[in-house]
Order: sequence, then structure tokens, then C-alpha cells
Amino acid sequence: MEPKEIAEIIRDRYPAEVKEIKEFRGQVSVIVKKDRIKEIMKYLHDAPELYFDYIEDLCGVDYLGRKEPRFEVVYHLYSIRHRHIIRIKAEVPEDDCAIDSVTDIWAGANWHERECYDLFGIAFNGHPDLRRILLPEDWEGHPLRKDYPLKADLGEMEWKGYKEVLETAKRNKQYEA
Amino acid sequence: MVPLQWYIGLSAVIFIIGMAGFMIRRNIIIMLMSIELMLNSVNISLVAFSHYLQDLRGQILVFFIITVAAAEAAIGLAILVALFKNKAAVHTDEITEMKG
Amino acid sequence: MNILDSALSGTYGYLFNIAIIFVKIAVVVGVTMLHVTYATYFERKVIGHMQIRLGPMRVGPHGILQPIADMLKLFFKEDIIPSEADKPVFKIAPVIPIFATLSSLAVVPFFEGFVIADINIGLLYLFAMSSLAAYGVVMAGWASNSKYSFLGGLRSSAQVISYEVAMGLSLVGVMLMAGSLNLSDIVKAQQQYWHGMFLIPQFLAYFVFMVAAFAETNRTPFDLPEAESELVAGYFVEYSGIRFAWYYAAEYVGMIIMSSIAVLCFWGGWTIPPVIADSIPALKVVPGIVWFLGKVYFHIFLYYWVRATVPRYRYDQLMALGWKVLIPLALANIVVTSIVKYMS
Amino acid sequence: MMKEMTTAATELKTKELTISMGPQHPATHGVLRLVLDLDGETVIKCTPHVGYLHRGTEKLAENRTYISALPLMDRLDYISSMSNDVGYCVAVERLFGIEAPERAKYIRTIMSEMTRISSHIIGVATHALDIGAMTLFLYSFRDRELLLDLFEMTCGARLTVSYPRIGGVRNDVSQEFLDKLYDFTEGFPKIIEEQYETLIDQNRIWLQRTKGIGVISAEEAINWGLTGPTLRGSGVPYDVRKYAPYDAYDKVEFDVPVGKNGDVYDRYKCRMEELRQSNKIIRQCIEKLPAGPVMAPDAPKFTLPPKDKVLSDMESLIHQFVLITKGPIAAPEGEIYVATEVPKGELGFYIISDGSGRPYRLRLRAPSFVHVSVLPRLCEGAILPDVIANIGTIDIVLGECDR
Amino acid sequence: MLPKLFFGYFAIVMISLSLVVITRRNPVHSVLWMLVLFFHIAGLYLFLNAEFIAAVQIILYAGAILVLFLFVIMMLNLKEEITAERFIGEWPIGVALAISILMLIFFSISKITAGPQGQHTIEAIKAETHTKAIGKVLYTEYLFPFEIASLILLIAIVGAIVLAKKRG
Repeated sequence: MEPKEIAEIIRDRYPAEVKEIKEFRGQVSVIVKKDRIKEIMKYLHDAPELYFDYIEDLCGVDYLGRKEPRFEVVYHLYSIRHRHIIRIKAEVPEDDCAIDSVTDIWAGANWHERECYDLFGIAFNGHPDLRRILLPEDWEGHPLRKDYPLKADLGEMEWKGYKEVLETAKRNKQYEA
Repeated sequence: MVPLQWYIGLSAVIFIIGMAGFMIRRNIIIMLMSIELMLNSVNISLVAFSHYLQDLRGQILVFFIITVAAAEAAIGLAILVALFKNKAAVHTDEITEMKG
Repeated sequence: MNILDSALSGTYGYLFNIAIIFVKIAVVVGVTMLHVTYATYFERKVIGHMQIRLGPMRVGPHGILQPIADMLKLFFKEDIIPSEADKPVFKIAPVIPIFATLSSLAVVPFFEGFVIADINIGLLYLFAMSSLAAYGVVMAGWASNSKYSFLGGLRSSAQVISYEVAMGLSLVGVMLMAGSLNLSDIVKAQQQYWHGMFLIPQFLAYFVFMVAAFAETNRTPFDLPEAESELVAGYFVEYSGIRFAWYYAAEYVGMIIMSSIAVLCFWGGWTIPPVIADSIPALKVVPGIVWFLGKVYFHIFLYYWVRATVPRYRYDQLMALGWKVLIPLALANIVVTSIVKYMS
Repeated sequence: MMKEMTTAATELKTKELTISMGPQHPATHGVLRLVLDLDGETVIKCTPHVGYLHRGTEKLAENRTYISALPLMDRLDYISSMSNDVGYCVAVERLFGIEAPERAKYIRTIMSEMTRISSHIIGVATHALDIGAMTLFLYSFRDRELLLDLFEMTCGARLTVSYPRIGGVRNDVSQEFLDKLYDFTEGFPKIIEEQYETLIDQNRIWLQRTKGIGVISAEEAINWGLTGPTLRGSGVPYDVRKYAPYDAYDKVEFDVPVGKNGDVYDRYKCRMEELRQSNKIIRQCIEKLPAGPVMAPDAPKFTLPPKDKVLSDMESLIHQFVLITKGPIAAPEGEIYVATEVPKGELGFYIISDGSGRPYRLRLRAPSFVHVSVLPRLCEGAILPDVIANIGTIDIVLGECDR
Repeated sequence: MLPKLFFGYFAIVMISLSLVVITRRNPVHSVLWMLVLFFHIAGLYLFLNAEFIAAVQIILYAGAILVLFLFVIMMLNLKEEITAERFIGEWPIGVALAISILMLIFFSISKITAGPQGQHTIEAIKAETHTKAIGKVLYTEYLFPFEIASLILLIAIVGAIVLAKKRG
């Protein structure tokens, strides 16, 4: 089935949930609200003509200052039987940074959700074991958020060659278009 | 030539030590080992008798005692494992289930 | 007169006999330890060539001095004892296997008439000593106070007890045929046959014995107690320096002992089959020790060969093999041997 | 009384032993840490801990241009860096809407398949080494050495190659390379058969250690998100190279080997068969290799020009300057998910572009990450040595898992 | 004189070892001291011309039974004994009881009279080898008890497996 058709099916079934359908280079994203995400996912997994039995990917995206709500949780679903793919994007606002877990639909989502929690701070309701995964358990902050600094300010301990590089970069900035 | 009585005396002392160990210790492992000690002391006297009386029957008895000791150790330790699985206790005071 | 007196009495009196015994012990232990150091070298060379690499090449020509360098390194390495270890047990544990295996050498006849103690229960003595070697492993596993060594120790104690049975039973056939437990007598008994080795009538026992011997010495495919990929190094994971070297040496002495038992009980020891000796009389000139060592080296090579070829058994499979295959086979061998012996 | 005893017997068990396997452990293929709760030797609970190699690749990539993010991809699965680079380049090309020339596509396919061979032989060999068969390990490293030499011949690096470029490959391959590679492919199937398979395939111990161990059914494997040979061992013929071909995969003939029982042995067999298939693909690619350029005509906008050109040609100098400071021009706004089949499984790149020269978000869907997560499912209820077999069979690289 | 010296050494060491065995707090140490004790017992057997019994003593007691003890101690991981009330309320009572029985035995030892001598003189055994001599007696005169012993072992094997088997 073409991704476009799948998106239409989802819109027909959950008209209130689907906010937008986007297409780029043949790939279709369905942007949905987060409240009934588990129901939608369950439907996508169980419906015989869709049968998305394989979750390719689950990740978070931070749109700080670009869009509201701030976060998106992106699901890439694939059906090995029907060979079609769809991208579902659930919007998660910053003040209610939680979404339902899909772990009991796809066991493979377990660690992806943990990673998303670890790096973005998006909580997954109903996740069996929501702990930090890549970072140490006592880590502060969620590094993939856009407001998380790429690099710590080391002050005096900084390698002095790096300062020169920074200064050169600053001087060159004016030549950029 | 060492007198036979010396062997019997040695055997008796070890037997008594084993008996004392059985009575005053409360760790079942040590108690089982005390039993082994007692059986061994008997073996010593049996071998000594056999040597002095020039008869191999004493040593045959040692065989049977070793057999029984092996069986006893196996069963005793199996009971111990079973008990431990049930009770996580190897001190005799705490094992009073048999009474009831 | 008891056994101690008999050992000490002789034509030249106590002192001379004691001196002779000490000289023999020194020669046997010295030569064996030299063989052990070079057994490690040959193992690395043999397995290296089997695995399309060269093995040690740096120390001396073709790495010939490598074992000496290894030995020196192990001697001078720091001896680390874990702080939570049971120190006396931890310290004494490595001595037991090397003591047990080296004392096994006492009853091994290397050639006609050369044996430190020609006792009548030679084979039983060997069993007794090989069962002792388990203590070193179990004690090390327990005293290190590490979970990996502990698991290694547990596995090893179970393994050694199980395979001891199979090994003992496999040699009963040999005992029946030879009618003796004295190793020299067993060798002589083999000379009565044209083939000159019990290997041919007792091939089943030989198979069981070799498998059990691999297990007793903790060699591949039965190296579970020290499986480096599961238990890192098993029971001696906490050992270093000279204490580690004792374990290492004991393993190799154990291999030599097991190979010697196999050679003595199944391959005719220092003799060659009468058929061959009669057809090529020139071979009779060759001293017995040459045949003995040749056969022992073949078995040691077998150890290396197997190590380079097969994967490792799993713990439960190892137990199943020991109890469900080897012991029934050994028992069947005993039954058949006794029936044949009774009939003839 | 009797009833109490029996309930006590079923409820209370022997004290469990918790052991920490890793992060420094010879069988964990890197810095994986498994916390195992053991009852005797039976694993009751297995908790993997990953992240010891976390380098923040995704965060770093967000702050780099598309080109300078390429070397990060080398270091994901460091034993199959070529496949990761190819995957990344395919993804970025699709985002930019450009196409690599045919010759470059074939070269990339050759390189990916060479990587697959070298990765699979490492996977199988270390697996065998963990189980105790060490000779296979050294045999296969001999053959991997030849492949690494060929990599070195083409791009100067053996491990972290950074050879593919957005819009093609860095430089053309030499005829000597092709000849040597062709010679390798002539002899390799025989090596597989005579040296690898005879050594362990008929070995009773190997069969006992692998058959019926770590069984996972096809449905369950899909549900867990397994990919690559780990999934195909369960009998699911899912292969991105067939389902969504990229590079020259739609122009070559190959089979997707699948297993039947989904146990350790079937996954091992799948890898062995894939070696042959990869060998076949390489041969076809060499035979069909078209002539022509190895960079797309509009590639200078995306990829650094050669160094000698920069020093002599004004155009190239400008391109170099712009690419370094701003990144590739004209990155369209949008998002794309591209999956590629790397040796370990499906490596997915989800790139969100905001129209600048840097990816707004670069998400890496790493197969090893998913495969590690299935370890508790495979190990619980098994015994300790099976844990080793299971770690080997999912063929993980922790650099990719932790990113 | 030499035999008496030997005996003296064995007696002193064995008695002190058995005291050590029953007084260790750590059962593993206890087992290890017991191992040394068994070696001395085997030595004593050699001294009494019972070489086969000596070998069996080491193979069975040291090699099997004690390893079994060690195995169980390690498996259950019983390192230290917790001190609490004893089997016989006060330990001096136990010791007194033991010593009184010891006294009784010692008084009776002096009354021992040796029975009739058997036909297995040392020379006869030497000529035939100890193992063969013992085997002959065991498999002729004591064949029936020997078979019963094997039954005992069988029952012990079955019993141990049934007891230690996991339920459910």
C-alpha cells in the first residue's frame, strides 16, 4: 500500500487525532496528537490490511523555538508482510512531557523509549523499566535537547589552542553571507 | 613393636573427640564431620586388630564402614541441602519441624 | 616388618637407600619440570602452526628461550592477594595440585626397573593423587572470594568427582587383564600378547580413559572451570605471579601423568610390541625410555591437537557425557572383559 | 504441616548469585555489562547495561556539516565502517535529491559487501572463540587481513575508512584492486567450505552448543525489531537490500538465506551463507562495473574537492571554502528515513533538515542497540554458558549500540 | 624404637588435628584440617601393612566424601557459624560426658585379651599382595555382605537424588 493511502486511512479513522499529513521525497509523515497514540498504534499493528508488525525506529526530536509543541516522538513503522512504511509523529508539549508507551505492542520499542527518555526527557507512561540507558544513572539533563550545551565551559582548564580556534571562527563569522 | 593397646587408646581418644564434637557443636556440617571422625576412629582400631590378629576380616569390616560412611555423607548432605532450600538454616536448634 | 621398613631396608643399609631415593626424586622432578616448561613452548608452537601462525619467535632462535622468559616473569611478578580472601587457604591452595601431581610421579616406571617406589597399589595411588588435585581448585575458588572463581571451583569439583569415576572404571579392564595394580607388572603383562599393548583388546577403555583424562586435567573441551570466555579464568582468576605458575605447572604435570598412565596401561609403556621387536631385532637396542617418552609425547600432542580443534562443552552436557556415556561404556567394558577372561 | 512444607519448598529457593559480567569481560564483545542473577548456573534475570561507549554521535552530528559528520559514521560499527559510510551517504544523497554515478554505485556495493564478509567472519569467529573453538578465529582473521589490505589500497585506511562521499566515492579504484579482489573471490567459497565449515559444522560439540539455544520465533523476532542475520535465522526473509534496494543491489543477483528454527545454529548458518552471497555479489559487481566518473556532476556542492585541485583551481577553492564554513548548499527542508543493510542488520538514518548546511536532527537506528535489548529474552532461563553463545549470535558491536 | 616413634608422631598429630577439626568456626577450614587428618590415618594404615585400605581411605574419604562436604558448604555458602545455644545446653557437660566415657574405655583397654590368630600372616599377605588377599576374602567369605553394601550405596544414591531434587 502506498504511504499516502495509509495516511488517509489513519485520517479517516481518527479524524480528531491527525493534525497534518506531510510528504517529502515520497515519504509520508502523519502528525498526530499524543493522547490516543497507543490506540492508533494498536490499530496500525493489528489491522490486517496495514499490519505494521515491525517498529523500525522510535526517536524523539526537539523543536526548541521553532514550533509548538516543543517535542515530537517519531515512529517509523514497517510491515514485513505488506512491505509498506509509515512515519507517525506524535507531538509532546514541554509542560506535559510524557506519552504512552508502545512497549506492549512492539517489544522492540522498549530500549528506543528508554533512550528517548534518557536523551530527551520524554517520559513513557506504562513503560516496564524506564531508566536511563546510555548515560550514567546520576546524569543531569537530557543531552539531545537543543538547549543542552554541546560542550561544557571548562574555564581555566580549557586547552588554550581551542580558544584561538574559537576566536578565529568568530573573526571569520563576518565573511559569511 | 607398638602394643595393640596403644592403637585402641588412640582410636578411643579420636572417637571421644568426634562424640564431643557431635554433642557440643551446632553446625550440621561439623556434626556430620564428627560422625565421620567417629567412624574413622573405629576403622583405626579395626585395622589394628586385623594386623595384630593376622586376620583380614577386620579390614573387610573397614570396607563396609567406608561404604556406610559414604552413604551416610551423601544422604546427610542431601538432607542438608533440602533443609537449606526450605529453611535457609543449618543450625539444629532451628530445625524442629520433625517434632510437630 | 612393615612397609616403611621394607622401603628402607636393602643391601647397603638405610642411609644408602635413602640417598638413592633422593637422587631418583631429584632427577625425576627436575626432568619433569624441564619438560613442563618446554611443554608450554611446544603447545604454543604446535597450536601456532595449526593456526597458521608462528608461535613464540622473539626470545632466542625460534623463541626457544620463551619458557625461561615466562618463568622469570612469573617469578618476579607481584603476588596479589585479594583483601577479602581467606589468606591461609588462598596461599596453600596452589601448592596442593603441584604437590599431588608431582608425587604421582613416584610410582611411574619410566623404563625397566626405574621407578622411585615400586608399590603394589601403584594405580590406586595415582587415583588417590589425582583426586587430591581437585582440592587445589576448590580451595582456590572458595578462598579467592570472587564469584567467578567460586563458580569455577564449583564446576571443577563436580567435574572432577564425576570423571574420577569414569576414569577409575575404565582402568578396571586393564587391571583385570593384568591381574595387578602395579604399573610395572601391567607393562609386563602386556608383553605376553603378540600386540604388546592393551590398546587393542581395551580400545573402549582407552577411549573412556582419554576422555576422562582430558576432563581431569581441565583441558579443552572440558576446560569449563577455567573457561576464559565465561568465567574469565575460573578458579585462578585472582592468582598472579608464582602462585599462578604453580597452577599452570600442575596442569602440565597432570597432562604428563595422564599421558604416562595411558602409555603404561594401554600402550605397553617402555616396551614395543613383540611382533615388531621380533621382526626388526635392531629396535631392541633402543633404550626403553625413548619409546616411553615418544608415546607420552604423542599423547601430549593429542592434547594440543584437540585444543586447537574443538569448542568447549557446556556444563550440563559435560555432566551428561560423563554419567550417561562414559560410565556405562566403562561398565560394559568391565563386563565384557571379565566374561572373556572367565571363558579363557 | 505437610502443606506448609511443600509451599515453603516452592517459595523459598537457594540464595541467588548475582554476577556482573562485564564491562571488561572477554566474551562481551566490547564494553557490554550484563548483570546476571543466577540460581546455580541457571540465569533467572539478565539486565544489560550499555552506554560505556556513548560518544554522543547524534548530538555531535547536529553541530557538524553533512560532510564532516561522515567520519563519525566510521566509528559506529568500527568493524564495518564502509557500510555505515555508504548508508549515510545514501541517506544524505536522497535528502539532497542527487544521485551517485553508476560506477560509484557499483564500487560502493563492492565495498559494502567486502565489509559484510569481513564483519561476518569476525562475528562468526569471535562467536566460535567464545564457545571455545579458537582455530577458526585465526583462520578468519587471515582472510580479513586480505580485505583490509584491499581497503588500504583504495583509501589508505584499514578500519575507519571514510571512503564514500556524498554523491559518489572519494576516488576511483585501481585495476590492481579489482584483480586482487577477483582473485580473492575465486578462492573464498572454497575457504569457507574447507576451512571454516569443516572445522565446526560437523563438530558434535559445536552442534550441541548451538542447536536449540537462544530460540526465538519469527513473529517474536519481528516484534522485538531484530534485523539482519539475527532476524533471518528465524526464517524471515527481510533484507533491506531486496526490499528497498539502494546502490547497485537491484542490478545484482543474490539470495537472502534464511534459517528455520531461529536458534544460534541457524543464525550462524545464515551468516555463513551470506558470506557466499556477498562473494557472489562482489563478483557480479566486478564483472558489470561500468566505466565513468565516480562523483556526481553536481557533487562539488556537497563534497570536498581533491586537494590538488584546491591548490590549482579557483572553482574548487571556492567550493572548499564554502563547504567548510557553511556546509553543502541548498539542503532542502524536510525529513527522510533511509534504511540500509549493514552486516549487523538494518542501519537507519533519520535526518531532519531545516534548510541549513547541518542536519537539524540526525537519528541513528543502530541494529546492535536493538539486538542487545533482546538479550534478556534469550538468556533468561538458559544457563551461564548459553549467555555467551547468545551474545555471540546477535553479533553486536558496542560502538554502534552506544553511539 | 623407630616404630614407636612413628606411632607417637601419628598419635599426637591425629589427636590434635581431630581437636582442631571440631573446634573450627569456619566449616571450610574444618574440612581442610580433616583432609590432613585423613592423610595421617592413611599413613597409619600403611604402617599397619594395610596399603589397599590406605589407598581407599584417600580415594574415598579425601577424594570423594570430603569433596562432597566442601561442595555442599560452598554451594550453600556457609562461611561462619552463628553462635547461639548449643545442642547440649552447656558445653562443659558434653566434655565431661565425653571424658567419662573415655575413662571407661581406657579402664577396659587394659583388660583386652587377644583372640586366636588368623591365617593371614604378614608374610602370607606379602607373598600374595595385599590387594589380592583382601579381594579373596571379600569375594568368597563376604560375598553376600558385599552385595548388600552395593545395595546400601544404591539406596543412598536414589535417596540423595530424591532429597536434593528440585520440586515442581
